[in-house]
Parts: sequence; structure tokens; C-alpha cells
Amino acid sequence: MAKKTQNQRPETVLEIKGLSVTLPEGADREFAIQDISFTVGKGEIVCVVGESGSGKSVTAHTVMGLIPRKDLTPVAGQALLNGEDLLVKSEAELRELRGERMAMIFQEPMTALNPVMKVGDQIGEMLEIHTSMSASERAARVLEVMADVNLPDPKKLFDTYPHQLSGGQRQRIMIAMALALEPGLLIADEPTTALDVTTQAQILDLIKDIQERHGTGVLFITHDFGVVAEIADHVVVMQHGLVVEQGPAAQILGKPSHPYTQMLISSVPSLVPPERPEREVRETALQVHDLDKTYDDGGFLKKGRQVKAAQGVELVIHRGETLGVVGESGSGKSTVARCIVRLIDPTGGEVMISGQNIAGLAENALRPYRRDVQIVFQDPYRSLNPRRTVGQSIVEGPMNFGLSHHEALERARELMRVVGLAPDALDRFPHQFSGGQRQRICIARALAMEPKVLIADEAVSALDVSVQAQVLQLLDDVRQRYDLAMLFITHDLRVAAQVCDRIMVMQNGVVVEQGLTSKVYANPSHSYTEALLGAAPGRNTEFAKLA
Amino acid sequence: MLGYVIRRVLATIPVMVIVAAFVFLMLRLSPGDPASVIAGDYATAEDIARIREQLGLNEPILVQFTKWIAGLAQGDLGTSIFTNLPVTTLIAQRIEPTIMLTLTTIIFTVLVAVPLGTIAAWKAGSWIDRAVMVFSVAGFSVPVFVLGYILIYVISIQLQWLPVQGYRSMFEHGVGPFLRHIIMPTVTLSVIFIALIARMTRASVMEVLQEDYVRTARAKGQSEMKVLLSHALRNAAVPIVTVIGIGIALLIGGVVVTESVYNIPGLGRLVLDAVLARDYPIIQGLILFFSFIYILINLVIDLSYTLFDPRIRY
Amino acid sequence: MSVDANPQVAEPETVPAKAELSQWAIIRSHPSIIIGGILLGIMILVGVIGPLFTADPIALNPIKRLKPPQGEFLFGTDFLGRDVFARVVHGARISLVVGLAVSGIAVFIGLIVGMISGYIRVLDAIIMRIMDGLMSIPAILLAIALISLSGATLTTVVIAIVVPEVPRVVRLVRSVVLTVREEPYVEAAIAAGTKLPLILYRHILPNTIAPMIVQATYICGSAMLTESILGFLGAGIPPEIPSWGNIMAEGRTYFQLSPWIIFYPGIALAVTVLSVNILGDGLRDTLDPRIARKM
Amino acid sequence: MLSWTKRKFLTAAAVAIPLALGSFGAIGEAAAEKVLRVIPHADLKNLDPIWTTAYISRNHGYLIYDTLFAMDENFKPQPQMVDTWTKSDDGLTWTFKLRDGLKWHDGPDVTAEDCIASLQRWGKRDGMGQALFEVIESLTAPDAKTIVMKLSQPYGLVLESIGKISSNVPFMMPKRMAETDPFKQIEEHIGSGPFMFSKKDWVPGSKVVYLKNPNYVPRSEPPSAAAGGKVAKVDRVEWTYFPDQTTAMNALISGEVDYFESPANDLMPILSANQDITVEINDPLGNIGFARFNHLLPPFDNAKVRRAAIMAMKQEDYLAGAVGDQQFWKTCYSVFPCGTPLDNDVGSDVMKTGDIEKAKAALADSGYDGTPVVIMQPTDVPVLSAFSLITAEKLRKIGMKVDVQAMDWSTLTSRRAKREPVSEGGWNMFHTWWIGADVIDPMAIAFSGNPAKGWFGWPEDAELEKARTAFAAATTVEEKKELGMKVQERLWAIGASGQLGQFFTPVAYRNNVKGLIKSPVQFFWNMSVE
Repeated sequence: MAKKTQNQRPETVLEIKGLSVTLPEGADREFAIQDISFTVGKGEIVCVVGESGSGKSVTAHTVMGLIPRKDLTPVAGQALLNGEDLLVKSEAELRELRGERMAMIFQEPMTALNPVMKVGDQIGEMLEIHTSMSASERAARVLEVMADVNLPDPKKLFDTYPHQLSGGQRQRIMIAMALALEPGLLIADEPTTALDVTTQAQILDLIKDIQERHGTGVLFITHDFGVVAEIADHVVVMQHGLVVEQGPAAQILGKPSHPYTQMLISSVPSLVPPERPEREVRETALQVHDLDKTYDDGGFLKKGRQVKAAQGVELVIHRGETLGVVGESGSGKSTVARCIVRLIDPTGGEVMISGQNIAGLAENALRPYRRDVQIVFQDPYRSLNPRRTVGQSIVEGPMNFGLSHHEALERARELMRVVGLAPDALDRFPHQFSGGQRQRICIARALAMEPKVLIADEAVSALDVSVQAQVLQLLDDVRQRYDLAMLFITHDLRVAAQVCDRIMVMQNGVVVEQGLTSKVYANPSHSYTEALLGAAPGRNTEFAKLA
Repeated sequence: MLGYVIRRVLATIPVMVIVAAFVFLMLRLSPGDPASVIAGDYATAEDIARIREQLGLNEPILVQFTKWIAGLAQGDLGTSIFTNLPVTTLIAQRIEPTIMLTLTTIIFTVLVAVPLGTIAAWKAGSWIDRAVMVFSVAGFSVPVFVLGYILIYVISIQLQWLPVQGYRSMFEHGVGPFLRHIIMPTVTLSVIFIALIARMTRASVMEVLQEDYVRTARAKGQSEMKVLLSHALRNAAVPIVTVIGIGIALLIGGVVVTESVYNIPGLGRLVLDAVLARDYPIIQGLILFFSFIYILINLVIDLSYTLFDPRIRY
Repeated sequence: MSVDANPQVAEPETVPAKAELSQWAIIRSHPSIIIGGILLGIMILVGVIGPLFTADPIALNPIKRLKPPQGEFLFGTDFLGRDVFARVVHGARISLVVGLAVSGIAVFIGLIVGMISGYIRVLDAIIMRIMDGLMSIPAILLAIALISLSGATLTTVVIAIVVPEVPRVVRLVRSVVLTVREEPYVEAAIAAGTKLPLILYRHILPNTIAPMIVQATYICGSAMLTESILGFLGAGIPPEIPSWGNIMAEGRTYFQLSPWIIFYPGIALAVTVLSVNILGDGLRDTLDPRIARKM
Repeated sequence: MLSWTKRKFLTAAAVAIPLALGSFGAIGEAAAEKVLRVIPHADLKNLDPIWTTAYISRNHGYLIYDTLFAMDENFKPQPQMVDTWTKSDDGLTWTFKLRDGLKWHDGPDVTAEDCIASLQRWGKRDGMGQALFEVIESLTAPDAKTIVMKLSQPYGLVLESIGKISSNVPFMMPKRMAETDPFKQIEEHIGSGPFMFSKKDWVPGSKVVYLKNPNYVPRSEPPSAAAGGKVAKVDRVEWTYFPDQTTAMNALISGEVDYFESPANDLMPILSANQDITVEINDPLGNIGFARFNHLLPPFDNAKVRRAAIMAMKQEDYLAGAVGDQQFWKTCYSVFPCGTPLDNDVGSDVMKTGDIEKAKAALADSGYDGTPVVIMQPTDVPVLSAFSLITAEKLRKIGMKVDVQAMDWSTLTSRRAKREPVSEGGWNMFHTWWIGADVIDPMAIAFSGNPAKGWFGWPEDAELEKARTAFAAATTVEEKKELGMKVQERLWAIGASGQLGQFFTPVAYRNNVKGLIKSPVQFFWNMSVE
């Protein structure tokens, strides 16, 4: 996609010079951000990218003046908006600028809008604050702006409440709100992270389109290099509060100079599945036949709506093989996983494990078979009981099946080494570990049961890309070492491409396509798969690979 | 919505039956019986027995219970043993003071406690916050009657601004006398209620101020006052209203004491006298009446949620 | 794509022993716990060993009735000539026993019923209806009726105050259980084949303890207050056993003549309830801010 | 705190106070109307003075009903509704003629039939009434205004019975109400007295209103206790019941109330210090305190133990403890109220001892075997609660094991009727008081020696009963005095109960209230508000 010529930068809207902000004492480092300098030009999209804790969000919030002064205090440098330093502005002056000259959109569209106020009024409020337009003039302008962000039927949507809209629609409302007064600078803090890949693509296009039409300077915060590749003109890479590298997008993505950037970019799984040697077919570890799950929220007298979460799902996994399940939120991929592990009871179909159908078994009859299937969840911070030591969590399972405490502890120590953690960490509490370490502990806990099938339900989605790479590597190793059958559930097509031998695509509870990963990615047969692959950000950018 | 209301009202019936059975059995299984109190000082054993017979207290408990429930069905709460008047008339005579006292207390409390709690949450950690919290904890700790006596002694006896006691109905005697007589009881009763609501408002508003949409509002350049009122408080309304509902149960305890200290002829005193004189019909009737009112208030509060939060639909 | 460092080979990552924030450091950082704790400690001390040093609270000498506080009688005497100071000190014991017993029993029953109702959905509807029923009976009236009808002993007073408190505890426990049971670590335990009782004991119970402790302090405070109101209404603990509630109740008639009979037990009660509530606030912030804040 | 010191706790009613002086917004009634605002001693719960012996119902009765005879201040029965009466020489036939102008509140004249029916209903419930009707052969009404009573034998207390001053007073009611079963409450409240009961204003537990009876024809004599002309000098009498003593006192001080029937003794210093309030003793006879033993159960089935316990009781301690200010009590060692005709000292040395050591010695050789004494303590009646604690301390000092069981008055009244042993809900001791008028002669049930029909405690002594029946038949004053001493001598000999002395409960009213009648019963006629 033709980007602006590298060297000649457009007229500056926002200039950050040597900005430093301190963290409250007792934090793990002194500065949240230290000596940050970069500029955002008119009609230019500058992406600030980095892992969690790199300070990218603090930078954005400092510019908008939204940081809690008593915790994070700017101690040096300037943030010039069209030449005026925002750091010295009084609260009142800053309020004047917000919305008029600079605006911001946030990550969680679900909670960013006031749930008890009509959507139209929330946009109108921006005008109410900064202009002296009459109510009718405001309403007209609101409808105009809603149309500008291609919201369907603005008149009807004007009087709706946020909970009645989809994630994508709410983000469009946020953008409409931000652009109501045509500010020179738009700050977007991970606006598409919480959205499905197809909606994300539409929002990114919308931002590019508006930015070009209105010549707004956009400061775009993200941790996803796919998004950077998709829209960035200029890229700033941050680590631990410092700018390690910045420059035009093509140069940063193509030939990164700083080792940290190189490591980051090479950790981004590529969308092109590797050629895998043809595996000889091993015996079946897990067979699911015609699996159904319907939720009926009917009450005492109320006739409830029927929600078909999963319909007629068929899948087979052989030992040593990884089957991927991809799809957007609400596609039913997690429901299938939870039915297999019997955390929820399927309404129909069979789940065959070591020759036995466990779909309808009662709890006592089911218990012996539970050890054969184990699961690793998405959120590392809620997968371990905060009030029990890591060791206690791991030994709990084996001891349910007869191992003595000593034997179980021995197995736990061995597994800690397998997942790359020091065994003496067993008697520590979960809050003393990082996200990545906790996910490894969860894997150890699953392996402690010596399962035949391991299910990873979005197991790496909450991790930073570098940590993600290590955990994926660990999963691959344990699969080979313990000859496991693995069911890998994810919404991230890049991860699926690299990890899964075969892939299954789900939409609204139905399996629309399945087959060898390389074949499905090369030429998808179902239109939905095609749309999914097409929407994956940065798909036609080749990321620099480490030697 | 109507379907929901009907279902809720139907659901109160099993609860009321549980309450009725519980209270009825509790009275019958305890020592002391009204017949001997009526018979008076030197009634012989047969006098007492005959009175018990005449009051139907000798019949098996189950029979008495079914008779009472049958009466209940047609809205007859039974007749007071002592005054020979139907319980419903007794309640009717004395319902107005209690209802008015409760209403003025709720209104006064909400007008004082909600702003206090909101400011405390807004300026969390400041001296105002600490002051509001200390007052609210103190409010919980002072016995109602001590406060009542102090107020009467200072305001009525020494300063003679307000009358000592009594109740004037707004309809019979005009608003002036009504207010003069209701101010002190309302203040006395409100202290503990303000403490509860202020504390809860502070907690809910503080929680709401962390929400993303408050940050969005600030990002729009909205003034702190507007952010507090139209965004924070409106979203905190549902938890605050819930606490007001729960608090009302707490109020009834206070009403009994306040009515006795300020000599207000309300329902609180009626049930108190009835308990000490073992007038079973009044005790049963009133406890049932109070619990029905409480359930009704909860229903009204649940329905009011729809006003505050569009997400709640029945 | 392969990352050089293969975890098997590399030396296992040692976990830095992040300073485990000692419980003591948390407490020290919250002044309200210290103030509340000290005040309550003093009151418990007074309640436990105080009576050894005071005159006999039940000894009557009608001649010295209604003496103002000076000299021999630190808090003056009441209408039967009994030493108010001795009675207030003895009263501490009764009021604290009532407060602690009520909060202990209420939380204990509330925990069990709340967990059952929160975890076993079938029983939930029934239990909740019964709780609604109990909660709809006004606490004070229930207490008065229960006590005056079945004799005013310490146990009946405690039972009478516990009954209306239990539903509130059950509701809180149930709401906490409903949130905790959805947590992934509970689901992981189920997947690992742990039986129900163990799940309740290992995973649900520890996470409900924190809000329970906070609720217990509030119940303790309100129980002491309810006891004093019952005493005032003439339905409380029998006057021979002095509790702050019935000392004040007996002093009620002589309020304008000799206010000290009501004044001193009133102060003692207010300070104790104040200390318990401040302690509760402090504990709420330290123990489990996330769940507790919903309190 | 729910009831007061003075009368025994029984049901009571109250009257909502009309506007106090200081408040604006005059209420509906014409300002000219004279209203007497009263705080009664208890809450008027039920309105049938025959159905219950409650003093508050009796006071209510005196307002709206009238009586054939009435006791004057020297305790002599005087004619009230009766104009003239004759007694036949053999003393067996009494004829009474009603005076003119007696009308029921709802219009019709009072007839002899009404009076006969009223006497019969009274006769079934009242102690003296039952004794009188045992000797009545017939009661006839030859014409509308004459009542003829035929006796089977001469009876000395005919006029004292139908003219008795306290519960149950033989009030005259219309025939249709007098025929209600005495164990069922009367429905209507129509009398022929100086005031009329306003049923629509009655709010039990709070307010009772009496309106002046315009066509009541009072007698000509000046008022003397219950006798004499009963002239209503105010248009309305309003009772307001105050559960809280302090608030009641403050209401009187701030002028929201005119008359406070029985303030707690300990409020006297504040009330008497206030110059616009008058404090005085209304009932010359006062109240007599009783410590009552249960004669059926050990240890008090043994007279020696009872007398030992009485020797431990020092009247000064009880009166100082429970009543307080010396101005309101005095010791009285006669069973009959000091200052009444039958007051004497015979046999009272056991009561005069009041010495722990002597009592301890007496108990030692009385064969007391250590069975615990259960004392019932009514916590909601302050005076009786204090009496119980004082007795408990004294009995413990002389070596008895004592178990004080607290309860409220209602529980006490039901438990004292039980004759079963303590293990089955019985009792050993309780305390109460009687107003002087109720124990003025041996006929009082308090002095009965017959366990079958006697008062709770059920002492048994044939000699005592013989003396009491002889007293009933006695006609001359000397004979009655002689028999009075015999009854007292027996009562002390068997240690029927401990007498705790005589105490007086004053009344308090604002200075603009005039015409209060001195008597053991609270009357509201003749009282006016300037």
C-alpha cells in the first residue's frame, strides 16, 4: 500500500520532547517513561508499539492529562500540541483542549460508554461542553457524525443504549464522539484489541479513511505487530519506558536494527503455515460425534429463547497430533472444549475417550475418565487459587487418583523442571509469579494428571508476544515428550498457522471447514474462512526473520 | 413488566405463609398467656380457665392456626383480646404517624446522606472523607434513645423551640403543627440511617469512579461536577436504592424506640404493648403487616431499578 | 520458527522471591485497624479482668441511692444504690459476649447455608424464599416477641438477635460463592476430579472468609446496639445481670435528675461499637479489597 | 418502664393531647371549650370494669357510670343514685328508692330492673359481691323506682358491699348490657354518670376522650370521695397514655398536659421545684407493699420458715430502695392501712424485728432444709422489681438459697396462678401492692385463709376464716374492731405474708387545675381548668 515518502514528514501536530514520568515509590522501576521524544504529523498515523508495561499507555494518557497526578508525575520534558505545552496547562485549560483540539478512544468498547445514557446524548455531550449549539443543531451534527463513521440507520441508533449495540458499533460511536469537533490529534489506545478480527479490520479501515479525509494526526497505541503493519506510517518501539527504536513502518518491520525489536518481530508467528512432514496416522485419542449444546433461558413462567451454542460438531484427534479450532467470539469453540472436559453438560452427541462415551456419564462414573482430558485456561491471573500454594494446586489432581502426597510432590518437582521453573518455587503463592510463569504452572498441573488429551483454550491470548512464543514452544515440546493429542483453541490465525497440524473453522456453533492447516490457509473453500484470513492484519507483510 | 409484577406478588404468598406460621407457633409455644393477665389479681383458676375457653385458646394449635389463616384470607387479622377491637381498625388508627415518620426520615436521610457519601467518595482520602466516615461510624454507635433524650432536654425544655412530644396529623391540624412535632423524632431516627446510606453511597460512587466511562467523560473535557452527577451518581443509583430498601428494615426497630421516647401513637408502640400484654392477635397481625410492607417496599425498589438502569428489563 | 533457547537445556528459571508483603506491614499501613484493635482490646480487657477490681455490682444499699459521681462512687449510684461503675464494668462482659456470640453464630450458620444455597442450585430457590421470609420480619419486633415470650435469659437474647442477622449473612456468602464458583481455578479442580466437599473446603471457603470477617465486625457492633435497645424497651437481659442496655433502661426515668446512670454506659457502648466498626472498615480494605468493597 | 410505680400493671388507654399553648394553627374545636388533659397511670385497654379488676378500667367506670351507694372520705357508704332506703327490723328486707333525674346517656330513664341486672352481673365476679349474694334470697323491682332485697340471714356489710369504692365497683348499666355473660366483655359503653365515653375518639394505647353529660343531675351534697354531688366542671376530659416517664414529665413542665396522675417518685425533686406545678398526695391511704409466700410448696409450707423470713424484712430498706424520698413513705406494722378504723399493733412484733441476725437464728431452728426459694421478679414494674431484689439479698444473708427469675408482669400473673411444684412452673415468692382501700377490712381477699377460694399463696387457717366470717356478720363497731384484731393476730401467727410498709404516690398538676378530690381512687368530676 503506497505510503508517504520516507524522509519528508508532514507538519507536526504533536511533539513530545524528552518526556519523563515517575512511578510511585515501591514500584519495580523508578520511571514509567523516561526521556521519550517523537512527533505526530498532520494526516499521519504514528504507531507506538511495545509489550505490556512498556509505558506506551502512560505516554498517551500523559498527553491527554488523564494520569492520576499523585501516583504518576511528569518530571521532565514537554508535550507540545500545535506548539502549546500540555504539561503546564491548568486543569481548566486542559478540559478546553480535550475534545476540541485532541481526542482519545479506548480499548474496551464494552465499558467505555455510560450504560445508562442514550448513545446519541453521549456524543451530543461533547458538543454541549465545547459549543453553544442549540439542542436541535447538536442532534443534527450528531447524526451527521454517526453517518460519517458508517453507522447503519443513525436515527434509530440515536436513542439506543450501549448494551443494545455490538462491540464494533460501540467503537464507531466512540470514534464519532472523538471526531465530533474535528480535533487535530486523535489518540487511540489499543482500540481494536478487544474486537473480533473481521470487526477489527473494519475499524482500522475507518480510522485510516477518517484520518485521510480530515487530515487528523493519529497516535495509535498497540502491542499487535499485524495492526502496525496494516496502518502505521511511522513506528516507535518502546521497552521498559524507553524508546528503543523509531522510524518509517517498512524500515522497522523489514530491517529492525535494535536487538529487542528484532526479537519482538521474529516472535510474531507468520500467517504462512510451515510444510509439515506427513504423519503416520496413530490411534485415536479423542473422537467427538454430532455434539450439540443448547441454552434455554426460560424461567418459571417465561418461555425462554433457545441459544444453539454448538451444533453437530464432529472431530477426531490422534495421539501426537494438534487440532486447531479457530473462530470469532461466540462461534462456539470454547463451548465445544468445555463439553469435552464436561465442565458443561452437552445436550446431545458423543464424546469418545479411550473407548468410552463420557457425554452423559454421571459425576461418579465420569471421574475416572476425567484424568484423560485436561485443560489450560486463558487468564493466568484467575487459573490458580490465590490462597493455595502452587505446589498444593499441582498435587491436588494426582492425589485425587491415589498418589500419596510424597509421590505427587515428587511428580510436581519433576514437572516444574519440564516447564522450565525452579522446583523450590512450589511453596510460593501465585501472586509472586508473572503471567507467563503462571501459564507454565497450569500446564504442569495439567500434565500431572498424565492426560491423553490436552486442551488449550486461548492459552496464550493473554500473554505478550515474546512470552507467547516461549509458551507455544513449551506446548510443542510436551506434546512430543508425552505423546499427547492436543486441541488448540484460538482466535489468532497466526498462532494457529504455526501450531496446528489440522485446523477446524467454526461460525455460530457450526464447523464450516476443516482440513490440513497448510491446505486451508492456502485456498480456503468456505467464504467465512476466506473473510477471516483476508481480515488478518498485516497478512501481506513479510516480517523479518532471525537467521 | 406486568407479568413480572404478578409473579413477584404471587411469590410473596409462600413467604407470608412462612412468616405467619413462624410467628403463630412462636407465640403459642411460649410461657405466659393473656387469660391470666385479663383475669386480674384474685381470679381463681377456673376464672382463668373459663376465659381461656372463651378466647378459644384451649383449642388445638392447628385448629387455631387454620381459623386464623381462614380469617386472614378475607383480610380479617383477628380481634384484640384486650380491647375487643378488630386488629385492622387498631392498625388503621395508628398507621398514619408511623408511615409519616418513616417517610420524613427516608426523605431527610436521602437528602443528607447521598450528597455526603458522594462528596466523601469524590474527595476520597481527604479530611472530608474521613469526617464523613467517622460521623457515619459514630452514627452507628449511639443508641437512639440517648439521642432522643438529649434533643428533648436541650431543644424543648431549655430552648423551648419545639414541643416535647405528641403527633399532629398534617390533614387535621395543618402542616405547621405537623412539622413542629415531626422534626425532632425524624432527626433522632435518621442518624443511624444516614450513617448506613452515607457509607454505602461512598462505596458505590467510589467503585463507579474507577469505571472506563468516567474516564471517557473526563476525556471529553467534562467538568468534574458534571462527571460526578450525570455519570457517576446515576450509575451508583441502583446499589444506593438497594441499600435504602434494606435500611428500612433497620428503621422499624428505631421507630419503636422513637415512638416511645417522643410519645407518638404509632404502630411501633402498638406491637410493643401487645407483646408485653400477650395480645396474640395484635402481635400476629402486626408482624404480618410489617413483613408485607417490607416485601412491598422491596418490590417497588426492584421495579425502580428500571428507572435508573435501562439494562434492567422485566 | 524456533527460538534458540530450548527450555529443557537452559538452566530452569529461578523465581525471584518477591518480598512477600507481611501481614503486619499491611496492618500497619491501615491506621483504622490499629485504632479499632486497641480500643476493642481495652474493652475486652475491662470485660475480662475489670470485675475483679470493682465493688459488687448487685449489692444494694438503698440509703445511698442516686448519688452523683464523686469520691467512692466513680460513676455515681443508681436508684437502688448500686455502684454504676461496677455495673458498667460488668456490663462490658455481657455486651461483648452478646456481640461476639451473635456475630460468631450468625457468620457460622450464614457460611454453611450460604455455601449450600450458592453452590447447590436446586436448594437455592427454597433457601432464598425462607431467607426472604425471615428478613421481612422486623428484627427488633422478632427479638422483643421472642424474648418476652420465652423468658429473658442471655441465650434467648442471643438467639433473638441472631435470627434476623442470619439472612443478611447468607445473602452475602451466596453472592461471593456465585462469583467464586465461576473462577477458572475452581473449574480446573473439577476437571482434576476433586469431589464437591473438597472443592467447597479448599477453593470456595478460603475466598469467602475475608468478607465474612468484615461482616462479622459489623454484626458484632449492631448486636450490641440491638441488645441495648431491647433492654431499653424492657425486653432485654434480666436486670440482675448488668448489661449496658439494661443499666441505661433502668436509668431511663431518672435521666434529668441523675443523667450519669445513662451517660456512662452509653459512652462505653458507643466507644465499643465505634471500635468494632472502625476495625471492620480497616479489615475490609486490607483483607480483600475486590470482593469486600461490594459490602 | 412500661408501667409505673403506683398502680399494679394492668391494661390502660391514653388520650392524644390537643394543641399545646405554644403552637400556632388553632385546631377545630372552639377555643372557649374547657379541656382537662390528663396522663392516666396506665393504658386503658378494656372498658368493662366488671370483666377485669384493672384500676384504669375502674377509673373509666367512675367517669361514665353511677352507683347506688358510694364511700365518703371517712369510709362511710352514702346514698348516690338512691334517694331513701329502709331496713326491716329483723334486718332481712332492704328497700331502696331511686332519686329523680337519673337518665342513661342514650336517653331512657334508669329503672330498677337495670340496677338489679347490674348487681347480679357484679355479684358473679366481685369477691364481696359473691359473699353478699350467698345471703340474698331475692331481688325484686315492685315498680320502676324501687328495689327490694330479701336476705336469708342478717348481714353487716350490705351497704359496704354495694357501695365499695374499689374493684370491682358495682356500676349501674342498662339492662341489655348487664345481661352480658360476666366472662365476656360488654359491647356498648352507655352509663348514667357525669361524663360520656366518645367511642369514635378512642385509640387504644394512645387516647381516650370523655365528653360532659349535659343532662346529668348531680346530688346537692358537696363531694366527699366517691359520695356527694358529682359535677362535671370541664367540657372534655382527654387521657393520653405516655409509655415514657421522662417525656410525660417534660410534657407537664412545658404545659402540653394539665394533670399527671402518677409520676415516678424519683421525678418529684424536679416537679416540686417547678413553681407552676403543684405536687400533692391524693390518696391518704397510699399503698401497702406485700411479700407473698406460696404456702403450698417447701420451704414456705412451714410457718416457722415464713416467720423467719418476715423477721429479716426491714420496712425502711424496702421503702427507701423502691420508693426513695422519705416524704412519700412511712412504716406501718398493721395489716390494715395505718390511719384506718381497724389499724392496730396486735401480733406485729414479728414484722417489727427487721434484724438479720435474729432472723438467721429463727431460720436455723425452723428446720429449713436448704431448698432454693424461687422469687418472681417483674422487670417492667420498677417498684416490684426493687422489692424482689431487696428480699433476695436479705434471704441470702440469713442463709437461704435464692433464685431470682426475671419476667414481665404478664408472665408473673399467669405463673402465680399455678399451684404445681416449682419444677412444673410453680413459684415460692412474689411481691405486689394493694391500694389501702382494697385491704381496709378482713373481707379483703388478701387476708383469706381458705386455700380453695383465697388469694394466690393460698394460706390455710381455720381460726382466721372463722374470725373473717364472724366479722362479716358483726354489726357494732366494737365487735368489728375486736374481730379485726383477731384476724391480724392470726395473719401474723401463720406468717401469711410480709408487709413492706405504706407508700404514697403523689399526683402532679399545673396550678390552673382546681377541685381535685382527695380519695384512694382518681375521680375527674369537680375538677376545673382556669
